[in-house]
Amino acid sequence: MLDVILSPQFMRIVLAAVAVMAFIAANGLVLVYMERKIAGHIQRRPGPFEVGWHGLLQPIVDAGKLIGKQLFTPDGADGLLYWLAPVVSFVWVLPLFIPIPFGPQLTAFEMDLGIVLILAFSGTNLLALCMAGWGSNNKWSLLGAARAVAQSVAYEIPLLLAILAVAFTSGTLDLSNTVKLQGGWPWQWNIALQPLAFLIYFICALAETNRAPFDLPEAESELTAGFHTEYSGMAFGLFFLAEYANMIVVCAVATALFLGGWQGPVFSGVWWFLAKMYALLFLMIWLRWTYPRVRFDQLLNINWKWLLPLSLANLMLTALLTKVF
Amino acid sequence: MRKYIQQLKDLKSLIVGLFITGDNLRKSTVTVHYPRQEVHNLASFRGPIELLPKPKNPTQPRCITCMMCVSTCPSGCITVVKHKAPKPSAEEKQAMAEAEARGEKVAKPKAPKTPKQFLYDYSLCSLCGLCSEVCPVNSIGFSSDVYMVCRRRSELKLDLLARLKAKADREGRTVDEVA
Amino acid sequence: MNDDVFAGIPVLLEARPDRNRSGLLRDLYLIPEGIVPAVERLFAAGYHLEDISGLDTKDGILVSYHFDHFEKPGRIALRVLSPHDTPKVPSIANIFDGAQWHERELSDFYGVVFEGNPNPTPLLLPATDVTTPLRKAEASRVSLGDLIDPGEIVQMDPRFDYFAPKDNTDAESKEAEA
Amino acid sequence: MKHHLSPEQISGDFYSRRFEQGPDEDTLILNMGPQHPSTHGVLRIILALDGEYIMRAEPVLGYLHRMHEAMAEHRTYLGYLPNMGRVDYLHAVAWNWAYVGAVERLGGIEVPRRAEYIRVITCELNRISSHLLWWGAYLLDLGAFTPIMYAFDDREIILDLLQSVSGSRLTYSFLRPGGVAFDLPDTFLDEVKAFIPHMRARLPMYKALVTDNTILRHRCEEVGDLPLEMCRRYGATGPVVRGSGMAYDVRRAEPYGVYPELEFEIPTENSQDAMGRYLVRMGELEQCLNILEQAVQAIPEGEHLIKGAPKPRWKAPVGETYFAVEGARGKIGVHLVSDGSSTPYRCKLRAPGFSNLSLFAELAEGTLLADAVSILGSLDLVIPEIDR
Repeated sequence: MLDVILSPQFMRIVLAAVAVMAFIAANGLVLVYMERKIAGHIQRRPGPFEVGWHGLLQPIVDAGKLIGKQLFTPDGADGLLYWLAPVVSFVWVLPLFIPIPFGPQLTAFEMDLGIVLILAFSGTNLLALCMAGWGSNNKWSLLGAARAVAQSVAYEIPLLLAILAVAFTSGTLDLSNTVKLQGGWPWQWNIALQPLAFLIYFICALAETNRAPFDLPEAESELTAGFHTEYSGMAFGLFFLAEYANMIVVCAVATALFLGGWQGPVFSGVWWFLAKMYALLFLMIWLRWTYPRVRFDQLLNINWKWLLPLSLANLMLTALLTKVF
Repeated sequence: MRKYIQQLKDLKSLIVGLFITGDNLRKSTVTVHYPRQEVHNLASFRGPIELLPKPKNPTQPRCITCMMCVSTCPSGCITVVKHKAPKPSAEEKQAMAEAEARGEKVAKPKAPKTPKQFLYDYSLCSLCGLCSEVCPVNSIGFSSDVYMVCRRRSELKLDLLARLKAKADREGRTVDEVA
Repeated sequence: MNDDVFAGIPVLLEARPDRNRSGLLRDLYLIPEGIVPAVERLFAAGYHLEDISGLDTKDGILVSYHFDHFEKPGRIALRVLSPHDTPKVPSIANIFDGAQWHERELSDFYGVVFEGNPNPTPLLLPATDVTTPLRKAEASRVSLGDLIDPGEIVQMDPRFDYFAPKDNTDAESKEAEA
Repeated sequence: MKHHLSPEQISGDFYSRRFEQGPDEDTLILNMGPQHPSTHGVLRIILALDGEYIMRAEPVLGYLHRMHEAMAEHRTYLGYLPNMGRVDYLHAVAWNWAYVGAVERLGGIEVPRRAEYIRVITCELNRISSHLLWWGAYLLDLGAFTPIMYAFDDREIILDLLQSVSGSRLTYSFLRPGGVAFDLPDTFLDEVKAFIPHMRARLPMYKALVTDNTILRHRCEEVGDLPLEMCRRYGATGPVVRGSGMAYDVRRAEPYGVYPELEFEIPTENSQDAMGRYLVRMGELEQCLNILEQAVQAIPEGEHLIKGAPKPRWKAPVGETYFAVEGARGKIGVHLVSDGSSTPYRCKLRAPGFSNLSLFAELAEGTLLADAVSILGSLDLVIPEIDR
């Protein structure tokens, strides 16, 4: 037992977990700031400005505010589910970061089935939304949770198929290997081979992370705030952080799978990975501040009538071509 | 089939939308960055009413306490207190009594026409401007005070005479200077 | 122009008011039982309901229905006078669905009961505290004839004498005496 | 299966208790509002949902009821003017106009031509600002956050313009029986002339960003199908009835002011859905600009308030009158009865939103919750006007 705990691999995982926590928190703050600044400038206003230089300290102050707020359980709520939900939502994001290859050496734990681990754990966020929706004893939360389930289940399939297509071409489920198999120049990336898979992956990623225009589980003009209607303070903060962490994960996976990961034309390294990841995050934010929200039946129609057949066709074509060549 | 092709064509509108918001992202902001900047058209703002001074005495209102504004105001937010007529001194009283005895017309001392108090409850005012329209001596005007803030509702009960004096002081105008 | 719209419906008083002053094209005073058939005729003729207005007079509560036409504009007022103690008027909410809310509003304000309204609950005022804020005090009520100038009277039921030219009758009776 | 709760077990107030009697066990009774982001203020709607499908909807009003009609009976004719800006704060000039128009009709008061033009210019500017706000808020309902900021950018210019005339930015009360309270400032007409091409140049951007957006079209097209017959049953007016294909506009049907001298079209759409109502309002933006263009050219010199205009103690002659104007939401009517004293004997306000909202219950039946939000937005509701 002791030798397991003292083994370098275990220590590495523990260290990685701590590092991931710090990474999520730091990136969460950066993303919040980025989102608000971009939203502001798209709308021709400066965004946060008063706290710190150009409002740089705003996310930290916001976090402080959230931590300082009172936590209360709504009348008639299921206490266990209600309080477990934000914790589950946040904690289960952490393993998602373990197989992501940020740099040539900067991977928490290289594993052969990295993608499978991410896909397996990403489904648990849905459980948290369900628990929040049911435990809150609020009809809006319940409707939000019901929407989240239908949406998440539906969009996981084309997401999986899109990733599978990439796995077929590169012949591995290990993210580090996938990156290594790509080159530094854009035409050596998987996106050049699999543009459709990338598009499908990205749309599904928007839906999976509940980002506009697919933010139906928390559509504030319809469901007030959806599943987190009743949450306040840091309980809400954890949902918030988990949402941003999920965004980072899907963008990081997209970077590794489609955009050549840490490889760049020059000076390959972690900075290339972060730059590509943030470019995708920027696109997600840009989309959110441009489009109206789709309706629920349309959301499912997009999935079942467009994405699923397209991703299936793409996968079959990929399989055929890999067999032939 | 045509329906699906049309749906694909419609996706172009999404790209167009992205370009529009992207274009605006590039452009400079249009908001007024208060408190670093301020809006410029304050002069035309018709804010809480104020008393207008006599041309020769910036601390005295033109008001003649005719009470037109008080009776006109739909919200009843103006209170004007008149001066009481000064009590005649013993000599004056006697003179009056004598005059009366002689059967002459007695001129009783009149109250000054200037208001003793001019109170205004801004929390009730709807800024319709009827008071300034009915004022026969044009003594009520609008201030352009947009930055008025208060913590309590009672702070919105304004003493317009005091504000007139404060304004004159602020602008450094005195009776002598004008005269 | 559409004189036949109300043909056969008992009318207490029909007037052609000065349109430039009153904004009305036609003005009809009906008995409470006459309102439903009259409104049915208007519905068939393509009119829409603008609003239902109340008026507290010495002679009772006057309920005025204003109708207009999308294509042939011209406001028609139908009116029903209802006594203060038991103000009851048949509901027209089954003909013009929009009337439901107008009637409920009037019930709130005047306490008029619209018989047959499918949802007779308070609309604007609290359901628990039923007051009739627009009813005037007994003393400040003015009689109908002193409020409304009906204009040119086309036909009049002798029982409905609120607009009867009082001064003239006095003068006539004096002449007769003389 | 009927509800398994006894009446005592059903929580809620008078309205929701009445509502809950009778639905099936699986029905979800949802209280939407009075604090809900897309009910625009304090409208409350009780919904019976089957999944997300609305089986029955009932609006509950009165949360913003201020009894403006009773206030009229306790104020002088002029003293009631400030109330009108508060009835519908988005198109205050039209409400002002409806009221002063009724007073003028009652008292037989003439209005100088310059004042009529000032009214037209300010009313149309106000209509544009109202439609812009509706546009932004509707997109907010549909989940797009950015358009309202662009709309406010343009609306700000209008508010500045109206501030320079009236001194206030929202609740204007500068119309008077017999004219307007203030003449136009010197630079006003030039600023309006500069505003017209600016606004015209913005409209294509609005179209490209929002109107053509396929997501928006899918959210609006074939949503809230409103036949003309239904408009008539509920007395709907304004863009709602024009979106159902009927070119009914009080400015043409019952001309007032100098509108007969101005040329403009009445935009109509035959699609009868939320998109139709949307397009009508976007078309009206262009028509408002056309009217403004003509009005700033044609405005004569002269007095802005007629001599002998009613003073605060003015007594109206005995009689009754009904005056209607076209507001941004439809026909605004003022039914005024005078007993010859200085206060109105009765002042009935016909709010267009009241009739427009009353058809919501029937329109929302069988739609999705998200569609109900879209329908509600397409009716352009201003709650203070509906509740008065």
